[in-house]
Amino acid sequence: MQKKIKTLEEAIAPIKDGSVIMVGGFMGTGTPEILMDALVLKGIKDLVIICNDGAYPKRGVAKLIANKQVKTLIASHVGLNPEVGQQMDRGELEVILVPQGTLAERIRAGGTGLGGVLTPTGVGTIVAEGKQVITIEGKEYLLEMPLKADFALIRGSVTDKKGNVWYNESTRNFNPLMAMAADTVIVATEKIVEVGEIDPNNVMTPGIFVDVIVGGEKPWQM
Amino acid sequence: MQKKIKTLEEAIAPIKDGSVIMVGGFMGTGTPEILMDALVLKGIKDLVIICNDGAYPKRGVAKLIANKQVKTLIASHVGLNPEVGQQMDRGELEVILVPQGTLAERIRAGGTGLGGVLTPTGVGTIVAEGKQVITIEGKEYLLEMPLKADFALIRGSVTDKKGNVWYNESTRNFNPLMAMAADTVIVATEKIVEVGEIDPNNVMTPGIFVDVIVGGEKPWQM
Amino acid sequence: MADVKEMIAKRVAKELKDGDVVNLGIGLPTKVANYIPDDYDITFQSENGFLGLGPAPEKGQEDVDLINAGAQYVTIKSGASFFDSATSFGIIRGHHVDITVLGALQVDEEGNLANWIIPGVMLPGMGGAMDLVVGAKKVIIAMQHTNKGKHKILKKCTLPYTALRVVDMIVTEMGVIEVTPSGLVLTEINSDYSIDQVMEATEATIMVSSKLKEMTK
Amino acid sequence: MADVKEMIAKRVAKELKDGDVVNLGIGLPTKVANYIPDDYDITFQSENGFLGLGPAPEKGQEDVDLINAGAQYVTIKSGASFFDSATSFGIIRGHHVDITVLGALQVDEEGNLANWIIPGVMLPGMGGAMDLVVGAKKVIIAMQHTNKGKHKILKKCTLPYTALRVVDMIVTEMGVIEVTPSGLVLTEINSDYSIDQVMEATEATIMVSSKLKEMTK
Repeated sequence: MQKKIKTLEEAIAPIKDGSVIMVGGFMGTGTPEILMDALVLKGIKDLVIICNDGAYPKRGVAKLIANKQVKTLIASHVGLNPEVGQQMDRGELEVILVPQGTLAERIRAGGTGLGGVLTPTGVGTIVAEGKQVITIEGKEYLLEMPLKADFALIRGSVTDKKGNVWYNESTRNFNPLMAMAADTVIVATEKIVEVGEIDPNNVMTPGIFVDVIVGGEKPWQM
Repeated sequence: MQKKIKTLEEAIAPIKDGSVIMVGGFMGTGTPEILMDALVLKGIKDLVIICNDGAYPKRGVAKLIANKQVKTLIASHVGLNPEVGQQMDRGELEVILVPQGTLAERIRAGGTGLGGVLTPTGVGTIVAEGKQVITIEGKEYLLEMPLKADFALIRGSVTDKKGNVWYNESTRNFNPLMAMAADTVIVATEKIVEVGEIDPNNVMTPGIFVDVIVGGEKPWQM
Repeated sequence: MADVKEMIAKRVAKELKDGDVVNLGIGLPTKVANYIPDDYDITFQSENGFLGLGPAPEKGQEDVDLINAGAQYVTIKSGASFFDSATSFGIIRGHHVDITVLGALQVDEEGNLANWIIPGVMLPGMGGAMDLVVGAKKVIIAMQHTNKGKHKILKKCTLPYTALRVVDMIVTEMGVIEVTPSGLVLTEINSDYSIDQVMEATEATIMVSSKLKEMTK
Repeated sequence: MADVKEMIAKRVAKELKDGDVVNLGIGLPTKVANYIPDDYDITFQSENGFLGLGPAPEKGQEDVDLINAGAQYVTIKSGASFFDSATSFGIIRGHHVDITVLGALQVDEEGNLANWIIPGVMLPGMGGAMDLVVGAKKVIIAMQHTNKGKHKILKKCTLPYTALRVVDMIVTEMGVIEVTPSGLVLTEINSDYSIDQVMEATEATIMVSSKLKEMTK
């Protein structure tokens, strides 16, 4: 069996300036904070970040944004992180807003080899600009295209040594979708267990998707 | 709380001649056999059955087919049930073949409000006949449309009284997808437990999808 | 007069039926949960990934893995279930949510909604709002009738749309307005206001229902 | 001569690398699993909904909830995981399966494949085959070179296609053929046959690799 458990430094070594990175989490819950901290320390720049939201100051992807490491943020919501608006106003950060359900579906399409999906969400709004509208049985849909990434940074609650992941409660969110849609998947996990300790029925991300496991992720300290 | 647990007879009462019915299971594994038996007993006809396959004689949907209750079968595989071919030859049964991954995705689209999905599967084959081909970045995809049904007949391994379902091993297959894509969802389950006994993290079909629970489904007797 | 927001929430709560699946937006809509009859089994969805949302935890009892879509610590009720974001929005887009209650910047005569952006001023992002209003079986807007006197119920929205022809009902401190194919219809009025006052506070044309009732407070 | 099917399976097995995710078709391809080196960690997928497919159980030890895509009772290995059919085919279509091994009725010079229907004779349905050959990173056809003397490797398939330009390699009892942009190339030959014999058993034009090797038996 290939050894997937690595140190933080080894794990993020292949991430470079300009990498396209999906980051799991919803307002930070389910975001691998130790990977965020390691990227801040590494200081690489011009990252394209795909994440549900801009989190809030000192949490999740907000750390990368505050450190001016993000060139483009693809997200559904950035309203609770004032730094995003400020950097946008100064022309330092490009933000591409995507409806949350469409973001989820685009990432899923990227991971599952679909060429796109038709969604009624966004028809007749700014979101439709530049997109193909397809009418089916008199109803309009937007053709939304897949999203993929170089890296997915995922937060597991329990991960076995083969990389099977189980997410607790609302930490799941985008994590299992992103784990399927990136070339390299790095899981920072709270608990590492032996193979077989997670009931195969309840595995949420199969180990074949996980390239690297990093231990030491902690419960969020309020 | 609404009472969802019903008798077999009550459960299938609303199913009529001509109903469109999704039936979970893969070669019978994961098919609610007690609902199949009850439908055979009831003897309603002209059913449109959406199921992964035609099963094999005396198992799953094969019981309905043998009893001449099925007008149309939408499936990915019918090769292990000779009765299907015979009824087709006699013009008694219409079979619409759909690639398995496309069948899964079309049912998912039906349940999740997508207008369709683009798949590379089937391009250049018989499956593409009559379908819109959409080219994206030089690659061709078929536009595949959602599938919905009047009823979904599902097999649960463990179901709580609110209708939260957990499926064991390879019985899961199409069941959770179909549970989202039908107007009325009937679960025949092996075990009925109190609400709260299934870990909320591991629920595979949320109770909001389940209209009726029937107990008494047994492990398949080889 | 009772607190305006509480009054609106209380009225919206009457729209919920036993067994409904409901998604409440952030802010005022969240208060609707406080006015559900005890014997009702309402399932609240949290679009970040679960069904069975419960009330806020006691201070010190927070579970850091369990937040709602407004990033607040919450609890779950017995019978809850967790899932990923694609499934969560599949539930929403697939018409499995009976009612969604949201605030609005503007609503217009066609039931068009603007509630996510003020160009040049506020760009928070649409979050799940666009999916919710397109997917939920019934869309209720719960808001104050005007923005400090400035009209919010318009002939035509001037802000960018969240979605077209999606609003079913508007509940404000002045009354209840239903969106019908022939336009907006005032069906209930708060007895503290006259019909003229409602009209004045509304740019859109409003018809008054022949069965106009008094709004409960 | 070793049993032909076993020989083919043994040769196909050499294409698998440690760590690969592999989906084996029903019949001959299933036998490939018997020839994996012990120290290899190969994950077999079963498209009816799991990763970590293991060998057949002892008689009497069958688990009725656990079948493979061929409806046979199987076991799982430690570290397995179960999922629904949409996820299963998401794994397949999303290029997460490294190798799929399937039988064929016909393969042609362009790597087109026909393996699911003989109109008027056999209409079993495509099952997961169309998704597998479109989605897997490498598609290996494992089959006997001819159908009792009738050509199966053709200039152009005459039966309805399973998919276009998807086959990467054909392994038969006569040798190994790779599908390249310039056509079919014989890269290995079973020493029991001459090149002429292979050509004769093949309707398609085959180029012979300058590095032609002897096929292991």
